Amino acid sequence: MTALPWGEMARLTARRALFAVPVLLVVTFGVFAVAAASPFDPVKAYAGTAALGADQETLDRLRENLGVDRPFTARWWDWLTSALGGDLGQSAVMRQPVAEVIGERLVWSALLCAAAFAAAVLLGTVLGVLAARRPGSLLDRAVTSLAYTLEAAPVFWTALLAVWLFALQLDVLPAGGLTDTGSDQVTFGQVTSHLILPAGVLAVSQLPWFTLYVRQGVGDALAEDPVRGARARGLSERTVLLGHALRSGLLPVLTLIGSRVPELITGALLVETVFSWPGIAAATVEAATSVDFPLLAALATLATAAVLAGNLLADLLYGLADPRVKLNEM
Amino acid sequence: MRCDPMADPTAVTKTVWRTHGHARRSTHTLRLRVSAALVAVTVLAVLLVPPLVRLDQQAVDLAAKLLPPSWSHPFGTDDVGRDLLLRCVYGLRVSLLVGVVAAFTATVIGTAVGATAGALGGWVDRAVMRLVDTFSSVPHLLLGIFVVAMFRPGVWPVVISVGVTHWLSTARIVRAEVLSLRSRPYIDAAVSGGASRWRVAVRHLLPGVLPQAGLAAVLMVPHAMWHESALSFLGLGLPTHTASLGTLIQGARGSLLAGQWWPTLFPGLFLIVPTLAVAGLAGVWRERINPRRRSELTL
Amino acid sequence: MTERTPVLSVRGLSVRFLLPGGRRVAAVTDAHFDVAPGECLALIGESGCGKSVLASALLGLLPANAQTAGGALLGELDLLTAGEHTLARTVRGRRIGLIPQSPAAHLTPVRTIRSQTEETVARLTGVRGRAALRAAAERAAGRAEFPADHLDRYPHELSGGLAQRAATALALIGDAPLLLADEPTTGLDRDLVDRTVDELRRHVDADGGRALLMITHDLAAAERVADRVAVMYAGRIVELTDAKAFFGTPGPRHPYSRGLLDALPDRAFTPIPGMPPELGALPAGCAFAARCDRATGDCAVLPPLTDSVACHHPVPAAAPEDIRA
Amino acid sequence: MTTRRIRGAAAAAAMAGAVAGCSAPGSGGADGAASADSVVIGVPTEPDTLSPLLGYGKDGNSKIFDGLLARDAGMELKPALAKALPEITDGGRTYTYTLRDGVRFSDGEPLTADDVVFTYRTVLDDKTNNTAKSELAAVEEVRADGDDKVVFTLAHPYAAFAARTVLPVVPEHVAGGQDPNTGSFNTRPVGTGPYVLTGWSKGEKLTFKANPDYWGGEPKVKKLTMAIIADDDVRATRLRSGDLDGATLPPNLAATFKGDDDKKTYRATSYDFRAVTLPTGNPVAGDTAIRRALDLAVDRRAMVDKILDGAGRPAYGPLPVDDPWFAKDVERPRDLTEAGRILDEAGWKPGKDGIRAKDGRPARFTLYYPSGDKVRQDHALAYASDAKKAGIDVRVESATWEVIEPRMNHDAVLAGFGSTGDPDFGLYTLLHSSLAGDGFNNMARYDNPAVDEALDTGRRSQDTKAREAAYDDIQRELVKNPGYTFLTHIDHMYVLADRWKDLTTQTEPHEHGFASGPWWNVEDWRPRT
Repeated sequence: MTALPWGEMARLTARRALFAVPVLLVVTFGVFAVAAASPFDPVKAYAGTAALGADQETLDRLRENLGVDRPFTARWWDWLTSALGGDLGQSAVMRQPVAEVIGERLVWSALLCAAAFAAAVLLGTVLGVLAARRPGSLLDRAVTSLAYTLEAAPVFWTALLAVWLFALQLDVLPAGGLTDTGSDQVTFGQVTSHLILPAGVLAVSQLPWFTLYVRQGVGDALAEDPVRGARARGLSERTVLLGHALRSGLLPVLTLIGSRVPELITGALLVETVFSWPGIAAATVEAATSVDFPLLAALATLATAAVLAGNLLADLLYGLADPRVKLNEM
Repeated sequence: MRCDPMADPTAVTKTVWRTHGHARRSTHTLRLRVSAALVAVTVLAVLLVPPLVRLDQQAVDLAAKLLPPSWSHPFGTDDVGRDLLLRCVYGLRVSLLVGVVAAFTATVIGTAVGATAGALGGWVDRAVMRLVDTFSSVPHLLLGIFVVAMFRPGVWPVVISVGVTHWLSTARIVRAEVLSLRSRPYIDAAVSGGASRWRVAVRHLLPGVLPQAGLAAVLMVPHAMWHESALSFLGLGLPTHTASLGTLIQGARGSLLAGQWWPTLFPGLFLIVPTLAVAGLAGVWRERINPRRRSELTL
Repeated sequence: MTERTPVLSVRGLSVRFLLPGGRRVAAVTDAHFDVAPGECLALIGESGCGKSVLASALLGLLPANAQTAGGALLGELDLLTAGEHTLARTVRGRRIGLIPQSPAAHLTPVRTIRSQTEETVARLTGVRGRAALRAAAERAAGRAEFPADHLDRYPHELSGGLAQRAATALALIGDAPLLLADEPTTGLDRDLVDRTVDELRRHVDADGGRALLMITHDLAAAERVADRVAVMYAGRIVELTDAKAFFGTPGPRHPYSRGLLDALPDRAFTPIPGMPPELGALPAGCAFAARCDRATGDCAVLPPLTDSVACHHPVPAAAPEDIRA
Repeated sequence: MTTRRIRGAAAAAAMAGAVAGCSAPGSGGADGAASADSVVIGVPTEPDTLSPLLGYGKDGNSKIFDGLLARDAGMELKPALAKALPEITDGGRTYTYTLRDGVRFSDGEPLTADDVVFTYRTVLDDKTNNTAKSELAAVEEVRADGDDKVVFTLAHPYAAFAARTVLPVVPEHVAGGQDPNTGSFNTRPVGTGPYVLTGWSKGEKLTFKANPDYWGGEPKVKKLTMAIIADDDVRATRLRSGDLDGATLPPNLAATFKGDDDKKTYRATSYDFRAVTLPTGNPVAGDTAIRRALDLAVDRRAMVDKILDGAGRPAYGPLPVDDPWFAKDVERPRDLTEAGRILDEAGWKPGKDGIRAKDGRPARFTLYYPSGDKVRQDHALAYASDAKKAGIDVRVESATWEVIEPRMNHDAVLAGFGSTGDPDFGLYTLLHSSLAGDGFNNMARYDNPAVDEALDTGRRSQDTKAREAAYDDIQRELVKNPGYTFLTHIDHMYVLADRWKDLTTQTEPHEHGFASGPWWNVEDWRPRT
C-alpha cells in the first residue's frame, strides 16, 4: 500500500476550486437576475400581511431600507463583496443574519444527508450484489422491481407513508422534529431516534439508484475476464463476488456518486419538510415564498458548492480506488 | 465410457443437453406489454374519463367524508367527501398536462441550445456547454423553487420552472448527436455543395436529432410530473384549488395524521404507475435499438 | 504413452448457445480427445472456431445460456455434470490450472499482483498468516520467474511478458495435474512467445505427471511445444494427430490443416480461400467443403473422425498405427 | 485499498459523531417538558411587535403587560391595574380609574398614572402606526389626576368603552424616549405582567419566565415557550411527539388526540365566524335575490358536523347563537325550494347546464380562499357545492392574501372575523358603509342605510334596551339582504398535556392562539400534585 497522493489530491482540489469561482459567480448573478425579473414586490413580502394595512409612507421607507430600488447588478455586487468579507447579509424573512440562519441549520442537514447517504450506499451495495449474483433470479427480479418502484415513488409520499406506519400505526419512532420536547437540550439519544425515520426515508429514496447501478456494475463485472480468471483460480464464490466483481463493479458507481448530490439535496429538501427537520430546507422554502434575496443567494451558492464538492469528492475517491486513473489527468 | 474411443456418430442427434446456471429468461415482451397497457390505460383514463363520466370532481358531499375504499368509491373519499378515484384521474390529467407541456418546453430549449452549440462549434459551443455545466451544478428542485417563488405559484410558473431546469440533459444529447452527424459524409457534401449553415442545420441535422430528442422528451414527462408534484407539495406549485397529484398529496397530510391513509396513498400510486410504464417502454425501446450496449438505467 | 491413464478424457463434448429469438450456436460439436500426464496437446484452429468455449466448458465457466452434452472426465469426475460447488472447491486451480488469454485482463485491475497471488495461495494451499502468505506468494511468483519486486504492481503496470508470468504463477499455485493454456501467446512478440511456451513446456516436464492442453491459433507456438495436435474447424475436431508427423512429414492429412500450415509465412504463405461458416448456421455435411479444393458430392455427408482425421478424402496417412484416437 | 477505504469510513463516522456531539450539550440534562412548571405551546402565528403602542395585547391576555381592566373566564370585566371598575359619569362621557397600589414594572420602577396617560396618548398620536387606533377614537382626552387616578373624557357616549381599557400599559420611563414605531421596545418590552420576555427568535419561538414580583403573585408555571409553527400538520406532529405541551389545532387534527390519555382537548366557543363576502360591486354576488338564495341554500349544519367535526355552531349572523345579543328569530333552516323560488321570481332562470342566468348574465362568481387554510378551503368547497344545487356557479380559487386583497371589491372571499366584548366591536367594522373597503373592514362593501343607522344607535346609546333593539334590527336586516353568507362559528380547539388542574377557556375572538386558548391565564395554572 502506498501512501495517499496528497500532492495530487491537493492540486486536483485547487483546479476544481478555480473552476468553481466562475460557476458560483454565474449562479449568484442568476439568482439576483431572476429575482429582479420577478413581478413580486419584496417590500410586501418583507412586511407580510402587515403591509396590507400599512400606509404608503411606511412602505416607501421599507423600500429604501431594503435597497430594492437599485439595479440588481449593483445589489449583486454589494452582496458579493460583503459576502467575501464574511457578511452574507440579513435574512428578511428570518429576521436574523443569513450566516446565522445557515450556520445553525447546516449541521442538521449535513447530518441527515450523511446518514442517509451512508445507509443508501451500504444497503444499495448489498442489494445490488445480491441481485447481480443471479441475474434473472427471483431475488434479482424482486430487488430490481422494488428499486424501480421506489425510484418512481416521490420521496415526500414515501415519507408521509412512513410517518403513518412507523409513527402513527406502530408508534415506534417519533414523527418529526429534532428532539422530543421543548427542552433546550439536544441529546444524542433523542437526535438518533428522531434521525432514523427521515434518514431512512431519504436513504430509501437514494437506494434504488445505488442498487441498480451496483447491480449493473457487478453484473457486468461478473461477466468479464477478471472474474473468469478469479473463478478459474479456484477462489470461493464469496471472494470472487466481493474481492473481484464488487471491487471492479463499484468503480463506475463511484464516478457517478458525485452526480447524486443534487438529487440528495432535492430529497433532503422534501424529507426535511415532511419531518420538520430543522435543516436548510425549511429556510429554503420560506426564503422562496418570501423572496428573501440574501438568503436565496446564499442557499443557491451553498447548494452549488455542495454539488461541486460532491463531484470533487467522487473524483478523488475514484482516483484513489482505481490505480489506472491519474489524479493529475482529471 | 472412457474406454469407448469411437463414439457412435449418430449419438449427437440423441444428445441430452444440460443447462448450466440460471438461464436469463427474456422478459422484454412481458415488460413491453405491461408498460404499453399501463400507458394506454393512463392516457385513456385521462382523456376519456372527464368527458364520459359526467361527475363533478369538485362535488362536495360532506355526508360521505373520508370513507375508506369501497365499491362505490374504489379509492375512498377525501375530507370533504369527494371521490378520490375521480380526483386522482383529474389530478393525473393536470399533472400530465403540466408534465407534457413542461417536457416539451424543456425539449425545445434543449434542442435549440444543443443544436446551436453542436452546429456552430468553436467558442459558442464551449461557452454554451460551460453554461450547461454551471446550470447542472444547481439542484433542479432548488432552481425550480426560485423560479416559482419569483413568479408566485401557478400553472405557468411550474411549467417554466420545469422547463428551464430540465433542458440541460436534452441539450447535451442533442449536441452529441449533432457532432456525430456533422462528421458524416453527406453533411460535408451538403456544406461543400454550397448550402448555408442554417440550411444544413434545418434540413440535415434537425431530422437526425429529432428521434433522440423525442425519446428524451418522453422520458422527461414523468420527471416533470414528479417535479410538479414536489413543488405543489411544498406549497410552491399549483394552487390548492387545482387538483394535481402533488396538491392532492399535500391536501391529504391532515387526514394521514388522523389515520386515513387512502387520500395519501392513491395519488402517489398514480404518480408511480405512469412513471414505471414510461420507463419500461423506454427501456425496452432502448434495448431493441442497441441490445449489446450497457443497458442504461431508464429512470 | 498409451499405457498411462489420461489426465483428461473428453468424450463427445458438445456446447451450444441459445440466443434470444430461438437461434442456436453450435460452438463445439462432438469433441473426443485425451490428454496424458507429461503430454502437451495443442488444440489449434482459427479464431472463433470454438476452441476457447471448450476451455470454458472444461472449467464450468460457460455463460448461463450455454448447454452441454457428452462428457469430460478428469479422473473419475465428469466435469460437465459436476456441480458448481465441486468445481469451485476441488477442480479449478487445484486440478486444472488455467493460463488465460490476455492474462492482464484476467486479473482484477484494482488490486495488486501480490494481493491476488496471496489470496490464491491462501485459498489453494491453506497457508495462513501475513508473513507466511507473503513468503508463499513470493515463492509462487518465483516458480514462474515473476520478479518479486513487481508483485506490488497493478496488472496494467505489467508488460505482456510479465503479465503472462503472473498468470502462469497463479495457475501453478494449486499444483494442478492439468494446465489449461487458453491462447497464452496472444499479443506477445515472437521472442516472448517462444519463451512463454518454453516455460510452459518446462512446467510439464518438471513434473512428469502434469499435462498441458494448449489452445492456440499460433501454429509456430504449437509446433514448438506440442506432443500432439488437435485441429478444430467450425466446432469440430477435424484432425487429431502426432505433432511431429503433423508439422514434419508426412504433414497434416485434413485439407483444412494443410491449408492452415500453408498459410504460414515461412511456408507457402497462401491463405485458405473463403471464410469459416458461422457457428449458428453450419451446413449439414462437412463444414469445410465450401472452401475445400478436394470437395466432392460425398462431402454433403458429415465425415466421422476415423483414423485421426475427419475427411472423406484425406491426404493418405503415412503411419496410421502411431496415432491414438 | 482495503485499509484506505476503512480509514475513510471511520473518518466519516467520527465526523458524524462529532457533528452530533458538538450540538448536544449536557446530554444528561433533565427533560424539561415533563415538569409542570415549564410549558411549551405551539401556535401558528407570532405578533409582529410586542409593543402595546402598536397594538400588541390590545384585547388582553398579553402575558408581559396588564391593562387597567382584564377579563375573567366568563369574559366579564374585572379590575387589573385599576383597583376597581371605572366610575362612569357625565352621561357616559367620563371614565375615572383608580390605580392599584404597589404595582411595579419588571425593571423595578413603580407604575404611575403618567404611564397610563403616556400609553393612551401615544396610541392616539397620529404619528404612531397603530392600526387599531380607531377603537379608541371616542377618546377626547386622557389625563392623570394625581399619582393614582386616570380620567378619560369621551367625545360622545360610547357604551363599550370600558372594554377597550384592557389595553396594556407601558412604562413611560422605558418607551417614552423611543420612536414607538421602530424603537427597541417593540422587541424588548418591559411590563407589569406575570411574565418577562427572555428571548424572541423570530419565526421560531418566544420564551418567557415568571415575574417573581408579579402583583398577582408569582405564577407557578415558571417557564413559558410559545413555539411558532405555521403548519397545522407540523404542529400536530410535534405535539404528538411530545415536542410541544400544547397547541392550537384545527378540529380534525384535534380529534386525532381523543384516544390519548395524557392529553386533554379543550374547546373554546368563539365569536369567530366563517362567512363568504358577497361584494356589492359584483353584479351577481351583489344581487339581493342571489344573496338570499345562497343564504338559504347553504347547509350550515353539515359544515359544522363534517368540516368542523362538530366543533362549532351554525352561524345565522355575525353573532353566535348563544350570545345574549343574538336575535333568536333569525335562526333559519336550509330551504333549497325557497331559494329556487326567490331566484325564479327575480328572473334568474335555470340554463341548460343547470346554472341560472338573468338577462344573459350567468349566475357565476369567483370565491377566493387564502391558500393553506384548510378550514376555509373546506368551507369554500362546501359552499360552492351547495350553491350549485341552487343553480349558482361559484368558482373556488385559492391565492395568497396579496393576490386576494386587490380583488376583494369584485370577488367573494371566504372571510373569518369576530370580536368579543361588545357587539359594537365586531359589527361596526364589518357592516358600516363608512368603512366599506377600508382594509379588511367591511370587505363586502356592504351598504345598507338601515344597518348604518342601527350601528350608530348601538354605539352611542347607553340604554341597553335601545341597543338590543338596534342590534336585533341589524341581524334581521342581514337576513333580508345578506351581504355576507354567514356559515359557521368555529370553536377553537386546543390540545394540552394533562399536567395542570382546572384549565378554562374564554369565549374567543377571531384572533386566537397566542393570547387566547387555555393558556389565557397561564399565570394561574396549578400543577396536578
